[in-house]
Amino acid sequence: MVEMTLGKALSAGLRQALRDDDKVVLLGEDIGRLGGVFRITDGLLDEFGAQRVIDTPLAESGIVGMAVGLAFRGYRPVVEIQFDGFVYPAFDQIVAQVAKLHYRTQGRVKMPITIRIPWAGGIGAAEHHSESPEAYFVHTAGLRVIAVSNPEDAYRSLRQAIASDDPVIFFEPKRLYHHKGEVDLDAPLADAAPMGLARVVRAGSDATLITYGAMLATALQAAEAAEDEGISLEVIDLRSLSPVDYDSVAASVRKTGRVVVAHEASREAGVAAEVIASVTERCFEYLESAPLRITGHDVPYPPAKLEKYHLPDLDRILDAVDRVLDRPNSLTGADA
Amino acid sequence: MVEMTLGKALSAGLRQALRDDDKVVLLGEDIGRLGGVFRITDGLLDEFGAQRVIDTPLAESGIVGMAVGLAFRGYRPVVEIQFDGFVYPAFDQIVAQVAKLHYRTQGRVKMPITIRIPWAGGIGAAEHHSESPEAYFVHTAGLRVIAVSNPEDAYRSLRQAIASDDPVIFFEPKRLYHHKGEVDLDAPLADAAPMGLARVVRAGSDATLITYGAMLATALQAAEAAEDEGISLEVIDLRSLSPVDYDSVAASVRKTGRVVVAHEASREAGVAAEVIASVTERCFEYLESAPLRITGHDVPYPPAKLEKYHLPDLDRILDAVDRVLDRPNSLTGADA
Amino acid sequence: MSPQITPIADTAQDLELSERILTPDGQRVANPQLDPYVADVDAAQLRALHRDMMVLRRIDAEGVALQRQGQLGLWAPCQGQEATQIGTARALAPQDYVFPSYRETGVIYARGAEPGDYVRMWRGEEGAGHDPEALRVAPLQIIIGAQTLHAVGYALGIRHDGADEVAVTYFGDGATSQGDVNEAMIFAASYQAPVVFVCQNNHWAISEPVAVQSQYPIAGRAPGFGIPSVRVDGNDVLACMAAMRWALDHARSGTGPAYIEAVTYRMGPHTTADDPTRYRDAEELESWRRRDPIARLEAHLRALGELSEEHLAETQAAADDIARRMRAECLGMVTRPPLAVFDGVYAEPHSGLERQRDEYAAYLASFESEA
Amino acid sequence: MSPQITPIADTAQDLELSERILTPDGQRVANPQLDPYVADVDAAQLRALHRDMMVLRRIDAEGVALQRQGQLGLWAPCQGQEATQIGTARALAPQDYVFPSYRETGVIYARGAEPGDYVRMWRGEEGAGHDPEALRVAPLQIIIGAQTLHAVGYALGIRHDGADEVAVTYFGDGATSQGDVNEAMIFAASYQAPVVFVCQNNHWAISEPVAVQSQYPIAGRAPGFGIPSVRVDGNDVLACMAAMRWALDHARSGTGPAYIEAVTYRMGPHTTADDPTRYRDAEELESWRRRDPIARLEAHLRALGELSEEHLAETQAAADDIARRMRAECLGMVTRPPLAVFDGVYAEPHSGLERQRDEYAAYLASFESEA
Ligand SMILES: Cc1ncc(C[n+]2csc(CCOP(=O)(O)OP(=O)(O)O)c2C)c(N)n1
Ligand SMILES: Cc1ncc(C[n+]2csc(CCOP(=O)(O)OP(=O)(O)O)c2C)c(N)n1
Ligand SMILES: [Mg+2]
Ligand SMILES: [Mg+2]
Repeated sequence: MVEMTLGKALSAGLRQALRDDDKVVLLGEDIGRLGGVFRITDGLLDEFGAQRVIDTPLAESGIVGMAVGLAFRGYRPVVEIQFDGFVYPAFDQIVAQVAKLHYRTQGRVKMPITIRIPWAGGIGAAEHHSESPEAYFVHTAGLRVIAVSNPEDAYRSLRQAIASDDPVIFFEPKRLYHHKGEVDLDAPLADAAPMGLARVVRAGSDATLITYGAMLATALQAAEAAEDEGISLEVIDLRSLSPVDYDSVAASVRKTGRVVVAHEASREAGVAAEVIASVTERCFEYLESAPLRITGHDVPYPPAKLEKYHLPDLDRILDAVDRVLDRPNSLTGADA
Repeated sequence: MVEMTLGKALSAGLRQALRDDDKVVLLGEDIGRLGGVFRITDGLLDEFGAQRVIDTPLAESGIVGMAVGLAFRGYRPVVEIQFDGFVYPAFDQIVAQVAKLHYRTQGRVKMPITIRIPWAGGIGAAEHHSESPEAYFVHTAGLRVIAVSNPEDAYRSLRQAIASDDPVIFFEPKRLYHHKGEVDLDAPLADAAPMGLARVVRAGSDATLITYGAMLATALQAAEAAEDEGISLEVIDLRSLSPVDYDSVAASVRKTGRVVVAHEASREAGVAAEVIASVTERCFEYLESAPLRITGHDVPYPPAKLEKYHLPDLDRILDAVDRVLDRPNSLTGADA
Repeated sequence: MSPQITPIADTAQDLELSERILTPDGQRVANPQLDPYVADVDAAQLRALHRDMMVLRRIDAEGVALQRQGQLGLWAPCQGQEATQIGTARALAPQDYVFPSYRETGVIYARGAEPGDYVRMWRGEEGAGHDPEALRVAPLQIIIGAQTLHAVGYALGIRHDGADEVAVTYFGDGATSQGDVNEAMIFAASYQAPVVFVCQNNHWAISEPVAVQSQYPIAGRAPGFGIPSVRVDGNDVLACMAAMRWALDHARSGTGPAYIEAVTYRMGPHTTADDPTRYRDAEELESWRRRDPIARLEAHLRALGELSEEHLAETQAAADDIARRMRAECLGMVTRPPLAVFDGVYAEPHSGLERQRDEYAAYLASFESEA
Repeated sequence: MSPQITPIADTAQDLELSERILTPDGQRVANPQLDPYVADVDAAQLRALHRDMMVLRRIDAEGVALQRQGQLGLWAPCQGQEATQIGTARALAPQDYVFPSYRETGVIYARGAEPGDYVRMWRGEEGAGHDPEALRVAPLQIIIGAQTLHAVGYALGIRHDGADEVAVTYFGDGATSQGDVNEAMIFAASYQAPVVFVCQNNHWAISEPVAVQSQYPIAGRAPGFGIPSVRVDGNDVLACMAAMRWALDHARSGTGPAYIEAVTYRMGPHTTADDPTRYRDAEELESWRRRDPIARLEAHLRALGELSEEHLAETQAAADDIARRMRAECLGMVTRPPLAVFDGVYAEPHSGLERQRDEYAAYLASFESEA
């Protein structure tokens, strides 16, 4: 076990994947000499050369389209999209090609492509640099979607994503790149739990708080604050957004009967809607109150000075907890 | 009142919009001399000329990007995307520009762009010609999303969409282009109910069946079949997917306490998830069973010969109705 | 400042601006640049090309017929484009890999397609009509231009592998407007990837004449990206073969991509769902009928005294035979069972989809139990 | 077949291939093509251009300083690109409309921006730093290349209106790889739209040298699309102005789009978040310092005997004044209240968003009632 930042864990994961399989190649803007704008590929050009760590022309559709062609030839391309808001020019190649080619060919052509996306807000960035587009990909059959929240998961699941024969959209919370945690760099991949399982990060009994990515930290703070008020929250990190590990989620909901789902992405047809619809379907008779969503508003990501009014924070989560627990809350007023 | 097909009603709506406002221009592939592959723009080139009915080079990002520029200049562009599956190359321009420019400029720059999309399956088409991408746009703040199911709505809401100062993604069910209905071509737009309201198409008391687009016909058939078994279904046509008219939906659910939502699009993070999450939030105490989704499977749209196993049909809807009514169904078996 | 460029508007002049070896009436003219590439082509090879084109035309006609009879959902005819497709595809080496659009019936024929391969996709049985690995041809691509980037990625892989292979991509004149096709040229030039771009300029993108996309020769775009190009008479099978050999040689030599614009004409409708009389003149069609690629080669062979009745009869028999087998395969196709709708979405288990599949299986089974 | 094209790899040779009027040491050389376009530019106008560039450099330095002091989230410096931006923007007519990227501080300056306009967006107060209608400049665009299509659409509108206006779009060398930028050229050529493309080739796209995008002159791409182009020395303000006047004349004449590649250099980091020492040589930077656009014009004015102390002092004062006002505006900005996060999403009421706004308002109010 070594302590390292989430960013470094991702670097280590890429390095290990490049070492393990010479079909792994990295593609992206500024990933070579610069090491990427977040330095995740730092040092990899020197170690593996320009044939495997490939600076691309500035065109996301081109990058992903080229990755498809490399996959046709048996490569396992790992694409870096520079920021979340720049994935949209590649949307057609992702949705109509990457997601569909395996199905189109009944499995004859594999698409073991990993698309890494530095993701989400809270860093005071300019427009298009704080987006949470995960629901688009969750809604797209044929893709797997991973969202990491800590260095250990980052290291392991990035390697699993690259090793997977399916395409994986891999979300990396920018806000946590510098957060530290313990990582076991030598744990054999074969022994790891499969990609796709959720994790109960904190056990509790009064309500289930479901989230993923950088919002997990906020959720855990909320759980601590709630504990001070005598409320016991179970906090679940989904980790995989497609598939969602509903067995774990449902087990928790059956226990608590109350649910809050939190994410930064906007609300309408977002991941929280999916989770609530599925949980309601599976656990209806266990539910004691309406599951609630705490999300970014249905607005374009706002200018940096306003983002704190957009992002779910501790208080908004606690308010939702109060609501699912039928305690006084912002809608009932203090006297409810 | 005249009887006409949904396709002709759309043509009439476009003609009227072109007559009403000379800032309205149509853009798309093959919309000129050919009148569009579905003939919706048939005759409009002759009537309004090549300056207003504009055949474009074959590039969807280009078309939508150009529409943005025209909007900057005060035009009201109406874009035809040839088929649902060809909207993805324009995704970046739609999501990062069309949806955001009004917000970005605090309303100084309006984006009165209508993007018409011949939509969904059931016509035995080749790949990419039967997609249901509406959830992507519902999840995108800044857009309005309309889905029509009959000639009257088509005529009225297309004109409303074009007259709206907001961007509207306008879904036209291909399968219904030749379906007929009564249209009042002379009803003044000013008197019409605002775009965005749902419609209770059939009143009922045992369960609420919520859908939109071509699936409405199937839902109505299901309601008739159910009636034969003594089950009274209330059928709601959402008509607007962003915003969803939750007042109407909730009123129905409070009455019936049981909900099925049906659409062709795939399930994970789809519109049905959104509707169920919202309905559960608003009507939890009225719900007598878990709201259910009947949707296309989470697979890429299958080859034509398999599409009947993908699309929700009468029986699948009725099975879901049985489930929400706690009657014997496919999961419980006949003896439940 | 760059020189003034003159637009070319009419299709007649269009063709004059392209390289050829055979004139429309079948005479051979000297072409110093292209001739060396087909110096080895003797009468027997010419007859083989003729046979290929005849068979292709027959396959294409059978596709149309099967569609008209309700056996196929759609068919995209390639009549008129036989010289482009056969000439270029017959220049390929077996190890080369092709990324086609949807109209390249002649290319998959030349790569050894089985009779059922032509129709399997159009009938709606499967997403891909043929086995990509077996033919070394990617599945037909419907999203305009998307495949061009795949070819570049594949070519980058070839380069990394140090393999003696070329990736080839086919696309239409309409496709040249798509961002992807332009990005493909940019990426190919940037990486000096061994890829050949073949633009079949058949003058129409559904109802839009090529002038909507470009009022200038399309081949003229490539050099600006650093890609050498040639504009060839696409109804001259010899010129197409020569141009393709030049392009393949160039790509194989390690000096990067090459670009061909084959100027041809789509004689039929865009697809069987299209009615071209709505948008194009009978006269234009007629003028292209006089440039028919098969008639041209026949005239040439006849002038050489190399067009025997025997050859014609054998060709006809071969064509009829493949059409018959194509029809038989088509009619004999058995649609996969309902649950096949879930097959192949993922390579590895996906718990969400598995649950859906199980529920749907239970649903299907409930009918059986009822019965 | 197209002629063989030689790649240009090193930046020194690069510049030699472009049109100029002033040499790097400030000497005026004859340029028969460009000279007529600046025949009217006298010493007073040259001084005005010099003043513009000086003021712009000061604005840019202030932006960097404000960011370093934590007042801005980010700043994208344009140091080194003053001649390109001032030369081209000063050629515009008031009615022309500009679609910039994010580095065009000099362009919005020339269009009459208020001091706060430079920083409002970078500070994170608003999505657009300036009023688009007031300046006739669209909001800064961060999505690479997206604005080029907007310019073409706007230009189509100009054409339909029969107006005497031109749409102008600025973008970088990196942007030339985006599909959108290529589609913009295609659409512009197809409609003969009055639009001018200005590519600021500053040799870098963040850490990627221009050779990753193109090993050939970027201006060479335009003619293939039917768009006349010129490659101009972007550190020569006179040449930039002349080229822009040529391009605007061309567009205004109704003969369609024109394209300028201005070859210049980004002296600073990509943005204040970037560390260019990680990827580029001090030597390269040094060689470009010797081609500084302001020093060049100063040398020229000095040689003409037209650079007075008075002018320099006045310029300095003006620069300091605007920097001071920019800082004051910046520090004085008041962030909108929390509920402003909902403002302007839609032009018309949206029931879903209204409910969210109401709930959030109630949530915010709940703190007040607690207090
Ligand atoms: C992205 C996308 N947009 C639109 C279409 C619809 N479409 C199918 S073929 C076609 C015309 C293509 O013309 P061209 O590239 O010249 O090829 P051709 O059909 O002539 O072989 C169009 C617009 C599509 N398949 N994909
Ligand atoms: C679609 C998209 N992809 C990636 C980025 C990230 N990005 C911002 S600036 C830049 C480089 C742009 O280079 P260039 O076009 O040369 O303009 P310059 O910055 O040199 O002015 C990149 C990759 C972006 N903003 N948009
Ligand atoms: Mg064509
Ligand atoms: Mg640059």
